[in-house]
Amino acid sequence: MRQEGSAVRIGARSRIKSPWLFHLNTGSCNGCDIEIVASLAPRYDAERLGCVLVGSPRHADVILVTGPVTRQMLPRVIRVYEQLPEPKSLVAVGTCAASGAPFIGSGVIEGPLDGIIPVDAYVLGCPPRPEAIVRGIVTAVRRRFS
Amino acid sequence: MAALAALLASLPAAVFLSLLFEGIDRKLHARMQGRIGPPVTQPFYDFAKLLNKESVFPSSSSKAIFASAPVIAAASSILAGAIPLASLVAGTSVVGDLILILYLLTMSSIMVMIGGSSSGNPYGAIGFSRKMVMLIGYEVPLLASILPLSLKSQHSFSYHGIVQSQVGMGTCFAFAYPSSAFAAAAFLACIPAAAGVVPFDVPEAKTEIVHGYLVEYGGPHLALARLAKDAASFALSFLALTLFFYHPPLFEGHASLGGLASAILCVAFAPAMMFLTVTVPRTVFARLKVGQAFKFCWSLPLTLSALSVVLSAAGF
Amino acid sequence: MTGETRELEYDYSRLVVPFGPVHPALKEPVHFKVFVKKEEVVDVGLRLGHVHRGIEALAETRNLVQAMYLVERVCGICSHSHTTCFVGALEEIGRIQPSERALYLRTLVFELERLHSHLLWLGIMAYEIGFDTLFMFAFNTREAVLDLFEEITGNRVHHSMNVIGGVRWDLDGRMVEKVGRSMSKVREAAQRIREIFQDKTVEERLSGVGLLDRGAAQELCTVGPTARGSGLKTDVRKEDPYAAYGALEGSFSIVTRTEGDAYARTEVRIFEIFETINMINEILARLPGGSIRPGETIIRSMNRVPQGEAVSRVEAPRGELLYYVRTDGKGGLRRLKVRTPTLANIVGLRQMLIGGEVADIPVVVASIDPCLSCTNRITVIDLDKGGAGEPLRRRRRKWPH
Amino acid sequence: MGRGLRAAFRALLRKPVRVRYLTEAGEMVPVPERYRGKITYDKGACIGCLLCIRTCPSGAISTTEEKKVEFSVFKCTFCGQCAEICPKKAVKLGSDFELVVYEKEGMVVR
Repeated sequence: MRQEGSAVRIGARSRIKSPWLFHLNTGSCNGCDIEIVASLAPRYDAERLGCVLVGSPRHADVILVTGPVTRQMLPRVIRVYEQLPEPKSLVAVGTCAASGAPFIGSGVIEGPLDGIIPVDAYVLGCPPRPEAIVRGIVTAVRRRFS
Repeated sequence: MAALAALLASLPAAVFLSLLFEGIDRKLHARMQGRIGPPVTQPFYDFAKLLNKESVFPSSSSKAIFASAPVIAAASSILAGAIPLASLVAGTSVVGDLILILYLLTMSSIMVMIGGSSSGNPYGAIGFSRKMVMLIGYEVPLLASILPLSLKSQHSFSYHGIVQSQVGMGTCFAFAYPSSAFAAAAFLACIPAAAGVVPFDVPEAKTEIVHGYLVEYGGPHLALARLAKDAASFALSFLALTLFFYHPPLFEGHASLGGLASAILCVAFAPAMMFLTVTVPRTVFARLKVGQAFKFCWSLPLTLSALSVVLSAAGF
Repeated sequence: MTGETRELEYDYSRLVVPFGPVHPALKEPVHFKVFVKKEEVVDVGLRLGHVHRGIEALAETRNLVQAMYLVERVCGICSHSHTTCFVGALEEIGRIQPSERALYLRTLVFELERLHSHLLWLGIMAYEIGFDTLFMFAFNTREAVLDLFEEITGNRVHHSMNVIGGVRWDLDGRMVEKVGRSMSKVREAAQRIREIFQDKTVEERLSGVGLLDRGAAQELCTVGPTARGSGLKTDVRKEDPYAAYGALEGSFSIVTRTEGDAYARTEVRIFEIFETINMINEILARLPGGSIRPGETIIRSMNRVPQGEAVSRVEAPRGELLYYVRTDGKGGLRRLKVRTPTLANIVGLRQMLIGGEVADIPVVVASIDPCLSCTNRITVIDLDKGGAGEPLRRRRRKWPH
Repeated sequence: MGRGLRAAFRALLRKPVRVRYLTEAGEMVPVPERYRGKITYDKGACIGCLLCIRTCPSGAISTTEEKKVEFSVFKCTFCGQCAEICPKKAVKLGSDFELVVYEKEGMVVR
């Protein structure tokens, strides 16, 4: 039993230490997307926390969703979320992913995100600063994986 | 018996060193970009995490091949890394094991490639055809650059025989003869292509074909496929160091401890070799197109290795 | 069964490679259906509309102040271009003349935005060709510009600089000095990036890729650096000066290249960075005094805009941006039409891609600097096919929370 | 190639850029004076003119029974229009920007 406990602990710790990110734009204005990229650039360098931006959802642990979910992207959001192997986590980056504002009332917006897939952490801001995005990733990962 | 024990002990050592070397490589890569970079232990976390994840099989894949390919790839890569370690420690080796090592390295990349293309993903298919071209590109100069060493060390294709003949000469092969100097240059120029790092990572170009043959892998299979790649680059840089730069005054003369001490010293120097052949190219070059990469492999390394073969046949 | 054999007219050597909507090379969703024969691209189909948010229709339900912030969120990279274009149309309808200082500050932020956008693009281009180090260098340089934005306007991306008849934030002497200091640092860093871009491996990846000759560029109505890379001397800042560009005409020139490939478009942008830095220094030297905005409240300014219509053009970092605005005279909008530079440039992509290699697709697509959140102005929903209509709505609550 | 190599080695020998983040609660990363962060609202100074509601681009502001306003941070786009239009300067945009939350409830400034 004790050995199994330590295996679980190693698993949880390694998951917290290496969150691989997949970035999904669902109608964002690019502001948040660029800030996500900036958080991996030298100034903020999220890789020192183990964050790597990967290209395939199969490799990822955390999805960063930006943008209010548009009608065209709704099936894709669900599909990409399903493609991630368990255990997975989801961070809604930016105000429009969290609540749809300022696009509330538009006929083609299906958001906000929390009615579609479970969200582990919201990062508010239009766009949030890279520090906040990094904190959002860390918060979501700690909440979901430990 | 001692040789078998050394080999068994070398297997976990090779896994550990491969991951450690990837950590060193990533740290230096980040520092050369002006970043702090991940901790050196990062690959261990990545590996442990991927092992603990769910494995997903695409419905269009042939499951048996898809699942077994990374296992075989990782096993052959690790074996390729463990054999040189073991024969240094034990001080013996089998005839022709150098050929086996190079064969295992090729085997590992072929297996990952087959696994990727069995996923049914078009990116995997493109990755397959690109990897095929790259294999033809680098295998020939890589093998040809071994020939002069064999000629200079009593026609032996045994790894330990080549290493020991450097001890007998009192100098390393890269400085001993002009032919082996050219061979060393050819071997070093092939390492980035064989390890599949940036200027030559066309089969798994992230921005073009979404990691190519790795696109459908996730969880434990991805961990093994990545380990196969890490072990291959560890094995290649270790081979390059010991085959061409095994400098007796540095590595021998630890008679009390024997082979173990020289093996440990070699491992300590190997990161420098990897920095030169893996980290620097992937930092200062842009990714080549598959045609350009092939052209490169068949121009510089092939010329160098052909030259070295001709020179060694002529007795230089 | 007649026993005769039938030949299918299907070319099995053609492989369809989906490129997008979710792809690591693209920060935004767009779908290219690429038909590939071995490694050669034989045909390209394009599908847009994934990030259509209905901003034009939404703006008609808002008043002018709210619409200003809404059009700012059309694009997060050239947000200031959108508000400048929009406010330019409103000022034309209302015959409001902003003060000299306001116009200069508007121009200053505009040029800083061009600087950050081009640096960002250089980084993205480096990323597409797999040159991570250059990407990191470009993004590190860009941070200096973002710091200035944060200092001047309070946000790194959405500056909210414009109001009807002026600008919101002023520059004091200390900030002017700081901008000047930063510019010399950015110039130095940009010089280094330029040198690395002249590297042989980079040149091999970029030159001769995505060819668009002068005639085709003109015929397909390309704009901005894409057109200038093909030898068309076009720039709204010179042709139809807005803000303070009329007064600054002597301080910048149009950069053109005649090769029409991805490398030419890269060079155009790199040299535009230096032009822009020169212009920013000129603006700082000539910054006139005075107030920056009318003394009345924004609600009064808004209500002073009568019923009318206007077309306004600006040169956004990606090219000519066009707004058609019709106001209702009660502080609202009756119609808003946006034509973004990428919409003009994206039609040229097919011609650039055909005949190229698979490896060139991301490079060519990136070379026009696509901004798809700008471009997506329409979405097609086919309810008969059930594509994205009602059935999906029922799916929405599927996940347990 | 030479230039890239030189730049890379220069970066290797120089100290990397380092900024602090993930600071503990109470420790703030310094932001510029004009930074537009989370709204702070001085209820006493508010006169209930509701100009902010008229100009808020995202509908984040709503009225309460006592003729005052409340701000939903979830809908806020941090444009600062409310702070600008407020005749009594009761609304300000503070410097708090690390707004990471689990749940939607509780993110209202009253």
